Amino acid sequence: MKYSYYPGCSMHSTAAEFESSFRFVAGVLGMELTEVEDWFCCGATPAHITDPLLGLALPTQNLLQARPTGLDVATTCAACYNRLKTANRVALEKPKKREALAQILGEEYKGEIPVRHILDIFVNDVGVDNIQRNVLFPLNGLRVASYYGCLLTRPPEVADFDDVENPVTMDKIVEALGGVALEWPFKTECCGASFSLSRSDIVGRLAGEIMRYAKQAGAECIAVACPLCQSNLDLRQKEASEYEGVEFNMPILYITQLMAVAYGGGGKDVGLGKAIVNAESVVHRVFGHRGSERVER
Amino acid sequence: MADAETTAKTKKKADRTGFEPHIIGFLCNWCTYAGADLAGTSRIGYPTNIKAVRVPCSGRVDAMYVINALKNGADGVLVSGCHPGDCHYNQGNYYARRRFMILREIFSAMGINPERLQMSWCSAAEGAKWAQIVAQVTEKIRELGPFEGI
Amino acid sequence: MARIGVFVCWCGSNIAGTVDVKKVAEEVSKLPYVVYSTDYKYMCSDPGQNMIKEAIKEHRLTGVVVSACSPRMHEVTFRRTVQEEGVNPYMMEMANIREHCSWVHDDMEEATEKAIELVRMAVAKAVELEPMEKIEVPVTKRALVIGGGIAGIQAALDIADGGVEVILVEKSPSIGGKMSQLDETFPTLDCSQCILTPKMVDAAQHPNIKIYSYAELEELDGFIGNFQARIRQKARSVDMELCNGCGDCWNKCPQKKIPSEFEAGMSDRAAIYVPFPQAIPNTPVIDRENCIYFQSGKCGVCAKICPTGAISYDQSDEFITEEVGAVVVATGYDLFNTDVIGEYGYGEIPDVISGLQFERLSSASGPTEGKIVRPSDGKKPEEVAFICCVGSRDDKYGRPYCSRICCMYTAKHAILLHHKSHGSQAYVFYIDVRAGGKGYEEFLRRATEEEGAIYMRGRVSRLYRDNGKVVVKGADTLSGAQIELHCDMVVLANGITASPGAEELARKLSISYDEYGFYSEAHPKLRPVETNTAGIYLAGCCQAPKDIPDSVSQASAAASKVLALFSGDFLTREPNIAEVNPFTCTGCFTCREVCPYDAIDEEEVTVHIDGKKVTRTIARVNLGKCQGCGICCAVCRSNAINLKGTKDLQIFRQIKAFTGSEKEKSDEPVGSKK
Amino acid sequence: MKWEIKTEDIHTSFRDEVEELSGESFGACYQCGKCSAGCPIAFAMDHGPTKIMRFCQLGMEDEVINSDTPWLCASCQACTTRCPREIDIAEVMDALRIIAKRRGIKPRTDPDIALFAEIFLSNLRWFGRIYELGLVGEFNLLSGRFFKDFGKAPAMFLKRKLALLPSNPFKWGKVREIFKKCEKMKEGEGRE
Ligand SMILES: Cc1cc2nc3c(=O)[nH]c(=O)nc-3n(C[C@H](O)[C@H](O)[C@H](O)COP(=O)(O)OP(=O)(O)OC[C@H]3O[C@@H](n4cnc5c(N)ncnc54)[C@H](O)[C@@H]3O)c2cc1C
Ligand SMILES: Cc1cc2nc3c(=O)[nH]c(=O)nc-3n(C[C@H](O)[C@H](O)[C@H](O)COP(=O)(O)OP(=O)(O)OC[C@H]3O[C@@H](n4cnc5c(N)ncnc54)[C@H](O)[C@@H]3O)c2cc1C
Ligand code: SF4
Ligand code: SF4
Ligand code: SF4
Ligand code: SF4
Ligand code: SF4
Ligand code: SF4
Ligand code: SF4
Ligand code: SF4
Repeated sequence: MKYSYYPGCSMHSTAAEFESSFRFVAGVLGMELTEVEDWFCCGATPAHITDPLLGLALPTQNLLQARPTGLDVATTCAACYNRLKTANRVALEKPKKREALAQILGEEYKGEIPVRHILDIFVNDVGVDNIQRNVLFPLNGLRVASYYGCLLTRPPEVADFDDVENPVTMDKIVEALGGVALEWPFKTECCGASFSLSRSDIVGRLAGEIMRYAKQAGAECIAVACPLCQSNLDLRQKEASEYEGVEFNMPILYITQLMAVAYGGGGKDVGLGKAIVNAESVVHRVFGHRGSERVER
Repeated sequence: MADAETTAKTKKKADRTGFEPHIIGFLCNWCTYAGADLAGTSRIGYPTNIKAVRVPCSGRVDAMYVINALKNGADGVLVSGCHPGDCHYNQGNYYARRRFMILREIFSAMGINPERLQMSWCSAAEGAKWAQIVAQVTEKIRELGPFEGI
Repeated sequence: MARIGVFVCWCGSNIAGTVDVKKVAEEVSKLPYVVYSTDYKYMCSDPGQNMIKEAIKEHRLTGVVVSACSPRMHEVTFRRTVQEEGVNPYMMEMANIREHCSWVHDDMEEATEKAIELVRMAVAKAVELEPMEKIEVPVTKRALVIGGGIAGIQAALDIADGGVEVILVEKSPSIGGKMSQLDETFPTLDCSQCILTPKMVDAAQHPNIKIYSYAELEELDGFIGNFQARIRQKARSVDMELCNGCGDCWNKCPQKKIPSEFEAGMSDRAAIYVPFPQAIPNTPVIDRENCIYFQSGKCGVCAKICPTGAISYDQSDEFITEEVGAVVVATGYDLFNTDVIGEYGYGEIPDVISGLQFERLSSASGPTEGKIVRPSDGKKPEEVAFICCVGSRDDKYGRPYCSRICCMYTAKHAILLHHKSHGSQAYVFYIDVRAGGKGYEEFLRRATEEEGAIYMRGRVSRLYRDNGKVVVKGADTLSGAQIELHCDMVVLANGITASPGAEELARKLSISYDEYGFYSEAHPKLRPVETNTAGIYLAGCCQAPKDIPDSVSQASAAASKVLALFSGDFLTREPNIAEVNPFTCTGCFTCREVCPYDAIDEEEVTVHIDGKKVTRTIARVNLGKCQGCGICCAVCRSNAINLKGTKDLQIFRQIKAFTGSEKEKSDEPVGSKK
Repeated sequence: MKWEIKTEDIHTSFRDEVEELSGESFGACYQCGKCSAGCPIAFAMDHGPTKIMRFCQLGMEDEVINSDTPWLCASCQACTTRCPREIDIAEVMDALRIIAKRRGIKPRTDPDIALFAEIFLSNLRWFGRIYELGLVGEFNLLSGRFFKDFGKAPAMFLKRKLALLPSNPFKWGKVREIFKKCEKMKEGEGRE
């Protein structure tokens, strides 16, 4: 299983623990990653809301740089995923724009490189059985609310690897790790990550509702698969708690961190210490003593 | 409509010396033929150049009819039937349209100006439209000049 | 040799004011085959017609050209005229020199010239005309009705009352259709079963009606007036003659956990069952998929318990062929499957139910005996949201059309909720309220004014659970507000889709259907109950979504069409249909592909080629089905199929005549066969 | 909010402009309200997306351009995913932002939103990848919201979540080239 890997900006900074846990998990599962050469930012939301062409040119150029490997492009960030997929769709379906892009980039891109989110790769390439087989420390019934966020499944014509209203990929992974995947209604509600810095009032409300429903479902933690979701829900938990009038203290973990824990990853790989809301407590709860040892290691 | 009237009035034979095209019109019985009747009942004038052949459906019009007409000295041919979706026989006019497109291509390939074949949709209620069609088609073929054969 | 007479009409000054009729008569007299020509003031008047008759006698005319008004006006008149004088009526041709000439031109010289051309063309065609006889087909005066919902029942009753035998085929174990599942009906709120059950009984007892329930049409052969219907009587596993409907079997059957179709899954039934107590026939069937005996060979309880020994496990499907002359299709509809709308969580959230489930909840004969309670905990719902247009008017789910009944049944549901569950509040989310029927707007106002249902104009975006309630994320576009309601129950007004298997049945009947599977009527305005296949009629929701009054109207209309068809012993049809030349037909069947009426049959012919006998399959036009459009003729590469009355040769002559290649008598006479 | 619409308020040319840029057709919208119903940000907007669609149908340029809705749209695509007429509403919002910028209009209620996008892009243009500390710092500086997130920053430093130096990819020249070419294309558009 070889992939071309597009980390996206966050993986090298705010989401360092996503990167390290993902690399660890990839190793365990036998995925070989080659980072896209000289990759740069996909432009995220700010680019395409400012200039649609720029918003397409940036991800397209990145895909062009991934092309020589001939491998599927794996990505971790939901926003990058959405942008890269959109670039593919435009290349396939909108010949006029494809031409304009070729003019800008000096090379034509025809949408030939499959872009995959790692959740898709885990469940559909690696397989739930394999995910389960590698578990050393089952999650002992850890109650996890899987949060997919808005961009991973929408719009379905672009994303298309899971149900748009009730995705289950991450839930399958949680169950395979020995956790309990909770049925809850806010799996795909937007957390307002794009306002994380500019309108924390909006984010407080959106994150607050998400947290409330997770809590109501009995979640001990929320699992995410996107750096923007993680940093927003983690960073803005104070605002969320203020909005809802309860102290949530809800650990927000990357799904790969949960996997790494179950696969016996070391503290550096798992990176639990990086969260603002204490996430280590979750592991302690699940494994008791042994768990804390493991995390220290 | 105003067009049609002026064309009809100003192009009186007495005032004209030039070329008068011979045009044959294949009109579907249910829509265009009835529309042409309505133009009559409403006394909406138009040029005399087109003579109608009544067919049950525009889908009845064989490609050979068109070619035959040109071979026998017509300068233009008009096929007219019900609007798409209104065909008395459901899909006849779709077949007609498809055949029309192909024929025009064949004409081009043969060196015949495809404009010599015209097609229109005209319902039983469109008397005025019929007059307009006749005026326009006549004008068009007049512009193309006499068909000299190939 | 053809002998043609030409009669040029003045129509008073209508023609003669613009066209020099004398000149026309004189000019055309010079044409080949024209042996007589004249003009007269009013051709259609009695003296005019007599003139034609006299001329036929005097000049031994074989064909007549009347140069007058549009054939759409007087073709029938003049055909009768010549027939009265012993000439085949189809040997008469008209030249339209009024509507197409004198009325639209004002230059006398030009108009006269054109009139001459038009007459010349008519004469050319007249030379090639052939005598034709009207087609007569014998009719079998029995009708087949497919589908036993309200539409099928009504059609069957009306036809039977007209003294004609009816075969009614219903695929489920009982007739009654969807209407039997409804509670009270808009716009009058009369009880559905109270008005339907008597009709079901009438149908069952009518001496002219034979019901095959639990049966399906297997195959339909033949054509209008002469169909052979092969019917599959599915194995009931119960002997209809012996069973007395005592019910011991279904009470004792151990397999009781099968969701009842009739109760829309709100309660269970046994493996041997009658769908509902008033079912007709009141004989159970064994649902073999779910019966223990059929699945594993054990059980057999019903056979042991049955007092009449009616259980018959080894019954198998039977096939019956019925001869009928006409078919009424009344196979109804199905409800849109709301499972696919992820954001509404139907099937996951127990208190989100369908409109039909609400009918069952509200019905006194339903699983709760008419008490409106929520499925999750059996409690009375206080706040109930109703969502309109679910799966209708929605391109996302491939259904841009309006289902036509859901606005009204939602208004009804709101009223019923307020009637039956005091203190409950109905919130209706709608986009537009479509209340076009008689008394419908008033009914809607009753819901909003008298019952106090709150209508909100906006589509709901999402439903989800919160602490035992269902959160409704909606909008009120009139105030511009986003709305979030916490409701106890949500009712989805599912749209209507074509009934399952509609397309398969359409293929058996060779009738056409639209992209959604609803059957197509022959003309959307003027032939709304006929199909393109002569002798097959439509009634009820199989054609398009409709309410009960419209279903019943269409059913009665279809019945009257059937009775009109059966009013004589023969069907008489115009003879201008297509005809295959068996010598030139290559059997390619391109004609069959384009024929809109499925009028091309296959025929085996034996011909001698080089002294050898060769059997070939060629095309044959079905007299009963062909409507004379001529589409087939234009596609036949070997020119083997021709339309009588508009033959290729007839048109070619017209073309030649028009362009003047055949002007003078001195020309070589054409039509050498004369 | 205007309570009266007069002939002169209706600008079909504006509608056409938005249609051209977004590739969506407003005739398709039957104002069902589903987009507003499911929009997570609607509570903070002056007009829900449905009303914006309505204003676009009518070509009511002033209302649309001066609304903060397009700026508040989080591009979450809930509306696009669920619209029964398959209209890409999120794309329309993008188009409206761009048109507002063309007209030199700053978001009325919250200029910071536009500012954030601007700083993000300039960061991207300079460094090729997003330098998050720089982003936060610059944003705070320019928006005048000093220290807003500095309360968080030390915690994030300690946890090594914010990289201190921008990591430069090799082909940063390519990035700038893309920016320049896109700008040129836009200018070309403007001249037409
Ligand atoms: C929730 C709800 C509430 C409603 N309330 C009202 C109301 O208050 N007032 C009102 O006027 N209308 C109401 N309607 C509409 C009403 O149900 C229909 O107008 C009516 O039932 C249509 O009758 P039908 O005979 O055309 O179809 P159906 O009732 O569907 O009957 C069709 C019959 O054909 C049978 N069938 C199907 N396929 C085959 C086949 N291949 N071979 C043999 N048999 C076949 C079926 O089993 C069925 O018995 C309501 C509908 C719904 C869903
Ligand atoms: C502006 C307009 C546009 C429309 N467009 C459409 C459309 O696009 N498509 C569509 O499907 N429908 C359309 N309709 C509706 C359509 O006109 C009617 O559905 C249709 O004409 C009804 O036909 P009818 O025979 O019932 O009534 P009418 O057409 O009213 O015919 C009734 C006849 O009875 C005669 N009459 C009345 N009283 C007596 C009496 N006491 N004794 C003897 N004779 C009497 C009248 O003189 C009249 O000739 C439209 C209607 C209007 C007003
Ligand atoms: S036959 Fe026709 S044209 Fe002649 S008088 Fe009668 S109506 Fe007029
Ligand atoms: S027990 Fe026998 S007689 Fe009674 S209903 Fe059942 S099959 Fe009929
Ligand atoms: S044999 Fe089948 S139908 Fe009869 S009682 Fe047993 S399970 Fe029921
Ligand atoms: S009848 Fe009413 S609820 Fe049903 S689809 Fe039409 S508008 Fe929607
Ligand atoms: S009639 Fe013509 S088209 Fe039809 S099968 Fe014969 S040859 Fe083919
Ligand atoms: S004339 Fe029309 S209806 Fe008759 S066989 Fe030909 S295509 Fe079919
Ligand atoms: S959801 Fe679509 S159709 Fe409905 S109001 Fe919004 S844009 Fe218009
Ligand atoms: S994309 Fe924008 S307008 Fe649409 S639902 Fe999300 S935030 Fe609202």
